[in-house]
Amino acid sequence: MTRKDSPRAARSPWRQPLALVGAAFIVLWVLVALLAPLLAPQGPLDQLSPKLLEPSAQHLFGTDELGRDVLSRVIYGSRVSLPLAFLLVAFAAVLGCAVGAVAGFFGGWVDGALMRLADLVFAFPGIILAMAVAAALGPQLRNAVLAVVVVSWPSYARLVRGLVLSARNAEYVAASRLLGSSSVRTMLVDLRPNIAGPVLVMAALDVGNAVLLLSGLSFLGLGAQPPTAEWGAMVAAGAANFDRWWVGLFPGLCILTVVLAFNFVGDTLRDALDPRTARAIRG
Amino acid sequence: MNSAKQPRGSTGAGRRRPARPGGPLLWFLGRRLVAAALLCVGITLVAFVLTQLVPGDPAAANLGQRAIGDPEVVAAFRAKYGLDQPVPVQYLTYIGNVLQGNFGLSQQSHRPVAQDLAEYVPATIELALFAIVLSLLVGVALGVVAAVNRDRWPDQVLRVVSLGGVSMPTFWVALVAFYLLFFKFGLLPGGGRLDPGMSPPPYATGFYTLDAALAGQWDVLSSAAGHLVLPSLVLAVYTVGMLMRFTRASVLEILGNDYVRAARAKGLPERVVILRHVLRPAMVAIITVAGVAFGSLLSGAVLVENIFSWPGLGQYAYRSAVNLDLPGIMGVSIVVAAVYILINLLVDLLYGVIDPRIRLT
Amino acid sequence: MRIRSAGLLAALTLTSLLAACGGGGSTPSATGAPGGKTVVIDTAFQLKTTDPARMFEPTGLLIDRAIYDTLLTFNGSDVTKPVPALAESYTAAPDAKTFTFKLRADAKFSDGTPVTSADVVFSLNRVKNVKGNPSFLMDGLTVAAPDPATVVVTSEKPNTAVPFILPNPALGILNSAVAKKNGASDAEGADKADTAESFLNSQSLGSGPYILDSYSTTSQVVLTVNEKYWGEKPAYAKVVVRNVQANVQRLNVLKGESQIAVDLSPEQAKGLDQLQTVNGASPNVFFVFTNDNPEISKISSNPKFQEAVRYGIDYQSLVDLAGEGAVQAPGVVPSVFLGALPGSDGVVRDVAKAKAALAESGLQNPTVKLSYPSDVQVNGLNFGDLAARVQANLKEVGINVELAPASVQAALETYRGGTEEMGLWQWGPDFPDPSNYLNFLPGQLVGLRAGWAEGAAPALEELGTKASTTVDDAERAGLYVDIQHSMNEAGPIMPLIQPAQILVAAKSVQNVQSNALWLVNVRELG
Amino acid sequence: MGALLEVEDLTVWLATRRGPRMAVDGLSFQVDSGEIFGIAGESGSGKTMTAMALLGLLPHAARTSGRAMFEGRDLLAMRPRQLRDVRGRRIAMVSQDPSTSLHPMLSIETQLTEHMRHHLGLSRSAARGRAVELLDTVRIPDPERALGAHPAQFSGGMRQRIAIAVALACEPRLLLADEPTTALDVTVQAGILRLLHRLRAERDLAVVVITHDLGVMSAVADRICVMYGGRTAEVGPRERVLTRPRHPYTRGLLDALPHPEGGAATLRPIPGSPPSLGEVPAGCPFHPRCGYAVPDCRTGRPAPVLVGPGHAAACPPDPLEGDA
Amino acid sequence: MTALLEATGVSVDYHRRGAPALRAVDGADLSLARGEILGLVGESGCGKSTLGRAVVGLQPAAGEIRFDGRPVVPLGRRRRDPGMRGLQMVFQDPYASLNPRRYVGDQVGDGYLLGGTSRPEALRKAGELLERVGLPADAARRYPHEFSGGQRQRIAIARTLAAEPSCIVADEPISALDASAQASVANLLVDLVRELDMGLVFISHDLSVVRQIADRTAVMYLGRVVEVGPTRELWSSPAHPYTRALISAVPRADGAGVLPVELPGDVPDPARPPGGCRFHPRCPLALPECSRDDPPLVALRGGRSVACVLQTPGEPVRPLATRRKDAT
Repeated sequence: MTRKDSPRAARSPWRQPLALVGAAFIVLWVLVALLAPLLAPQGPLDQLSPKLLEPSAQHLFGTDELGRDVLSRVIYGSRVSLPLAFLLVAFAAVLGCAVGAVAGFFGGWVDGALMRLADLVFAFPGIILAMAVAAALGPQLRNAVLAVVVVSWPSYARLVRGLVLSARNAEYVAASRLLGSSSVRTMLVDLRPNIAGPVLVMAALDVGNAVLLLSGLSFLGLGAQPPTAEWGAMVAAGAANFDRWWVGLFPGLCILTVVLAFNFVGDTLRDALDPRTARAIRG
Repeated sequence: MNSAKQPRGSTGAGRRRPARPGGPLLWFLGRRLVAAALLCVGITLVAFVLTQLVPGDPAAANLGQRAIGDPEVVAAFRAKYGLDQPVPVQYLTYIGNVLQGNFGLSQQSHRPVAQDLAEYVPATIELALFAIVLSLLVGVALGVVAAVNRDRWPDQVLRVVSLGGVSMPTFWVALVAFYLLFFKFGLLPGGGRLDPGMSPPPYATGFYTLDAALAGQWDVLSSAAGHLVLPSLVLAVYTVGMLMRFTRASVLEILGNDYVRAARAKGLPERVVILRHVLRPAMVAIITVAGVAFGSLLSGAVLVENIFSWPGLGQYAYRSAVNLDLPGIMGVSIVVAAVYILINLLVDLLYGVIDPRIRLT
Repeated sequence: MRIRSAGLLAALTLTSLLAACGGGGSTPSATGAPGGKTVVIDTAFQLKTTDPARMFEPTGLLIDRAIYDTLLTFNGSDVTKPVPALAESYTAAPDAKTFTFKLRADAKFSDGTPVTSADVVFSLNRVKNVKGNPSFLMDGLTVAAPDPATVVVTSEKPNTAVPFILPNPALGILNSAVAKKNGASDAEGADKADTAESFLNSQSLGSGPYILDSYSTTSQVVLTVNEKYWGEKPAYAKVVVRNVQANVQRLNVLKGESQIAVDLSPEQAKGLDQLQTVNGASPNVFFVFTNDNPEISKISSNPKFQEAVRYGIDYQSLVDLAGEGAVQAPGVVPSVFLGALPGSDGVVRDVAKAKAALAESGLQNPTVKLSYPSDVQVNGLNFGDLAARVQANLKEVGINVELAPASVQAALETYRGGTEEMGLWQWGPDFPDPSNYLNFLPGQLVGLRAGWAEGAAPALEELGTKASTTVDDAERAGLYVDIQHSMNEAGPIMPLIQPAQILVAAKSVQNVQSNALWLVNVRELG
Repeated sequence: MGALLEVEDLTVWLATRRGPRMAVDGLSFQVDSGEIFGIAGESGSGKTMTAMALLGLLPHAARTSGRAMFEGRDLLAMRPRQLRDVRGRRIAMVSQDPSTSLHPMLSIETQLTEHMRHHLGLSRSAARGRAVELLDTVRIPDPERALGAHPAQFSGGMRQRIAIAVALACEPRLLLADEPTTALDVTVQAGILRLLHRLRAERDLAVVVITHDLGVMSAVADRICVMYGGRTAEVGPRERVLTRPRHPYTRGLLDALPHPEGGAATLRPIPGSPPSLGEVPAGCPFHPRCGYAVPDCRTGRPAPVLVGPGHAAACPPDPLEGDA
Repeated sequence: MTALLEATGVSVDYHRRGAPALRAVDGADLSLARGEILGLVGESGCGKSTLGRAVVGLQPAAGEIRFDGRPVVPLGRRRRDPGMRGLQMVFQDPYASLNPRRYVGDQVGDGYLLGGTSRPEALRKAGELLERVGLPADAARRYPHEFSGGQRQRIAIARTLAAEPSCIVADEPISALDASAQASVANLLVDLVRELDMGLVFISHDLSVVRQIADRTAVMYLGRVVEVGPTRELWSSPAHPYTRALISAVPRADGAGVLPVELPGDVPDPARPPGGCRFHPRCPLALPECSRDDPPLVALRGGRSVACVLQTPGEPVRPLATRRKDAT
């Protein structure tokens, strides 16, 4: 077998049914979020119906304790969770990549200090730190997002630092340096394309994780506040009475499908990447 | 997103852990301890700064609506918890006390934080240990099955199962499981650590199962163990998925090695090849992830303990956070950091057990 | 090595799974334990301590009510009539300043020593000087013991509420000799000198029918019967109060794991036919205010705007939202107290009137910010849900309400500072006497939070002053009715609803009554 | 004398994303007891897959056809269980890189005795005793101590000796050595080649040496098979194949080597590069690179023809006749 | 003759945590003239690659290294002195030395681009270079994984050529390649050296190739250069016992069935080199003083240098005896 059959070429992610299902679901949810006002039969806060109606033709997912249409709230919920998750991952990734790149690039005490900082954040279970931040700044979704960014950048920093460190000693970087390329240029030209892949995979997986963590914080009452139509908060509301299963079940399923979709895609992408880098992206 | 933590130095597992010649163990332990101490100081500092950022007032959070209107009561409260001191003095005092094992008084439980922690930490650790053992047994076994059957149907099914596991909101699973397994079908006992009305075993370790066994209270042991099952199952949903994915990846990587082919070429039964030649090196990565998974269990506990009325660290942390209970938050932070450090140390020691190269060179 | 330890782990798991199966079936009933019956009460803990001098949280009240006797108390759900407890009788001087209590002779502490007036003085002074949460109860009161069987409570100002204050479990009487031995102090400076709290959290020093067996602020508190109790032995030998979320309480009580669930919302209590549901009225009143201070807001301080809000709110829909058992709060004084307005006196929604008032106010499409604490629930009600409903109501009138949720800490800060344009809050009484509601008047505690400055409504304020010094109950009641009528006419404070306080209990438990102060009286259960 | 191993028309298909691809195409050869048989070729010529096919260790989803008679039984037709009894017991393998083929985390003792105990049912101490002897045979100093050590504690050459000891543990009749010296320095390589040579003589062991290095071939092999594109290009006695090659590919390989006598002559590479899996051209696989190709080479599929005693080449026109 | 590249007393230490430093190269000397090919041979771990990297500045080293008369400064974070562009390196593994995610043309064009050429011009010239090393014209718009190992190595060579080098250090440039590709890449390098009048340091463990192409050969053992000389003479009459052992261990594809000669023992741990002559524990001709004295590299007659007590400075090479007893 020649080395020409690189693992990447051999296992294109788009040949995997799971990735396709995941991608389809992501597209679907993005569309739902974009078109929410068109799709939802009611507004997310409209209290138009008797409360706690069972699912019926009128209200496919029933109504909640304030007589709001659960389907509409679930649809509008995507407008809360998805953009925030994307935003948050983008922030965390940018911050983490910057820190990781700086640490890997400068090495020495800069690296030491930044990585100890990352260790520090790692030593806190994310949700506890997020809780502390949310408690400190007040329970709002904005603060929850901030909290999650605070806890999630170190993953990227470590990943990027590791990639930079290993790539820094790569022969193609040495070759480029010998041609007179400055180290900043090697970083941007030679390393960036190699780092982008793993970071993208991590980000894909992280969107799912972000949705989970945000909804978890909202569930605890530290994220989105009522009456915002947020899935985690809706599950919490639904949990008040198990007999009204529809109030909590559907938002829970929404979280599940969104997270699952991103995990399907992320996982397949990770598999498709070179296994050595794949290991560095947790999973 | 915590689950997302990339294990320390997980890249390339054994290979990346450089040999440390020359008194490797002492060198290693020394470095670790210094790092641990610094980490703890850092953690307290971060926690402290965070709590100082709070716009709210611990007095307001912990005094009644009426009491807060009474300046004398507020002054007494502030004096009692040292809040009337300048912030740096508060911090230094705190650190000084911590060094003497005094974590301060909790504003929400009115008890020494150390006493609170002694009660709540074992509860959560017991739960997390139970869950991690469960996850390791199930996750590793299924991960191996998936890897051995790579790209065939068992692998595909297990992939969906494991990804499903890591995609489920823990709190939601907890609610559903509690409703179905406890309420609907009565298969498992419900919330709390013991049956209602049952007294905890005499305190020795704080692990009810262990304490009950030590005291020979078998009914308590059975009750305590029974109450562990449901919450730990729920917690394990995530970690099983996580460990399964990692075991699969790690086993696949090992399966590609020459030495596995060499073992097969020796005509060894497949069982021996997998257990002895594949799983052992794979364990290096697996225990790294298990360490991270343990951390994620602590997080999961925050979401689950409420639902299962589990009087653990998670509930305590939550209550401390919402009550702006500074000593409580700091205590939790230090404990969590200590657990993190211990886990990492344990993981490193396990590397040495698994991989002789680390011991020898 | 690896294989062996894996086997060990497997064995461990197996045993625990077996244990689980064994444990799963057992649902302890109210009658199981030897030596008497056990009752399990589930509540979401709001508990910091059981030391009476520091305790003022609902769960603490429930527990201390069982452990500690007070001079006077209330029976069942009636909080309008203080009844004798440790004091077998009392007399109030006509000036409402001096109250003399005669102690009963047979009362004993759990260690067998008799309760004396010295214990009472010690206990009450301790509450005052420890400066904990309940110390305000003793504001302006001094206690003296002319002889071992007599206690005299003197108030600086006429205070008709004293007999209503004394039943508070925070004013429970503890065994002063033992308490002192364990660090308790009732002297000035007790806030620093008193170190008895942890002792009092491990052991109770009361004369009530129960003693503290085990205590935890997060899992459960266990009470066992006090063998030396001077009164009639309670029906249950053991009381387990467990910390359980409301939704789980419901499942537990349905499943028979517990006998009483304390925190169910009306919605959660629906359809539990195999159980008894005790629907008491909660003494909590939710209200909305529009800040009367023009410096805070030109809009909310506009009287016509206030009128528009008053008539724009659909009180009935809020009651629906709050569920069965909830009622509209016709005035600020809750229905269970003296001087409460009859339900028919409440403000009725009148959209036309509201719109007219808004038009008169000269405000075009006003937008106001409604602040509320978003992370707390009272009687299972979310402030957020109520706020959303108010928002929807006012929208119909033409007022745009922006919701401004905040954590209770942050919100309290602005609330207390009187800087909220509009606020949605709740008042829980400190003691079951209408005089507590004088706080809502201009220049008083709550009034100021609504920007209602002294002198804003002189007639009303005068009524208030009069009410505070009137001793005769009938006359007092009349004054409070007048005050509330006046507040319903104009002013920045609009009482909304009084939710239900629901107890759900197994049918096996007798005499479950909902009490405004301590939720449920464990002693009375049969 | 009957051949120990007789491979007939061995064909191996490997699974690729574009479907099955032929990696070995109708290979036939035989190996006698006590013979060292060399298979030479560049990467992708199918030489390693041949060895894997004999051991039943082909990658997942690979298929084979043909026959491989070993001690009267067809290896290719065996069930996995039977094959496992042959592997390690009757046929052993030594692979290219001893630093990856020995398990880094298991002690030498475990690796040396586990299959002895499994195949021969030896007790722990008996296996240990044999292990000491084996280590002594392959000249590992202080064998007793070596047993407790781990591979990382040995140099590359020592590791390869240990790997050979592992292969010899159950006294196999046939040893498949896949590039046994490629990862080693020349000075160490010399030692390993001598060891193989000696073992063959002492134990009447048949060895199949797979290597791309014709120098190594020349040193140890009795007969050589040159493979190209999954097929036999040329097979015959060592001396004939290396000194009088009859196939243009063999000739090209030899010419590409630095000339034995040195001199300033530049090297003469074969143009082009070997085909990768699934890209083997029709006809003679070598024809696109062959300087002697005639139009027939593009279509016809030359079968090996006897060109001397025991010497066959798959190049009917015999274009090198004149040169040889 | 002025040397194009001159290294004197080069030492490289690897520092490891909690362990003594490992001296990979210990006082090595090298010199190279324009148009010359210097073969650098030795067993794995002898430090030849480290020396190669040190010479181009990729590895900080003690001692003096001059290229074109100017000192070579180790590469730091700053960009390399443009004057050093003439000194380039070709790496062993053509799979690792090309960026897998950049177009081949871009990577080759870098050399021009960084030399100040405009981008379109650089790309055009890169295309030319690729053809010059024998690749199809469309190679520029393809990724490295689309090429075979030999082709990749040609790409790597083209990349260095873009810097218009006067000296190339090639670190095992052909050892990862198939036999036929080895020959063609080696030929390409030789042709380029002759044509462009460059210098080439050809690092290899394969003595026969070095013998074929190198003008002079340097032999390294355990961090030291133990012998240098014109290739032909060195091969026919090695002056150092180690050189002789290396040569006689090379198997010849002559069909004669001669087993190569084994050099017993292992290369010692470079962190703890033996005292005296580093080769003495394995040397068949070792004298008692060899375990004590560490012989320096000294010049013999005929452009040869050697570090061995058996040779006398300034004298012609003394033929080595086959066994120790004959040695004196």
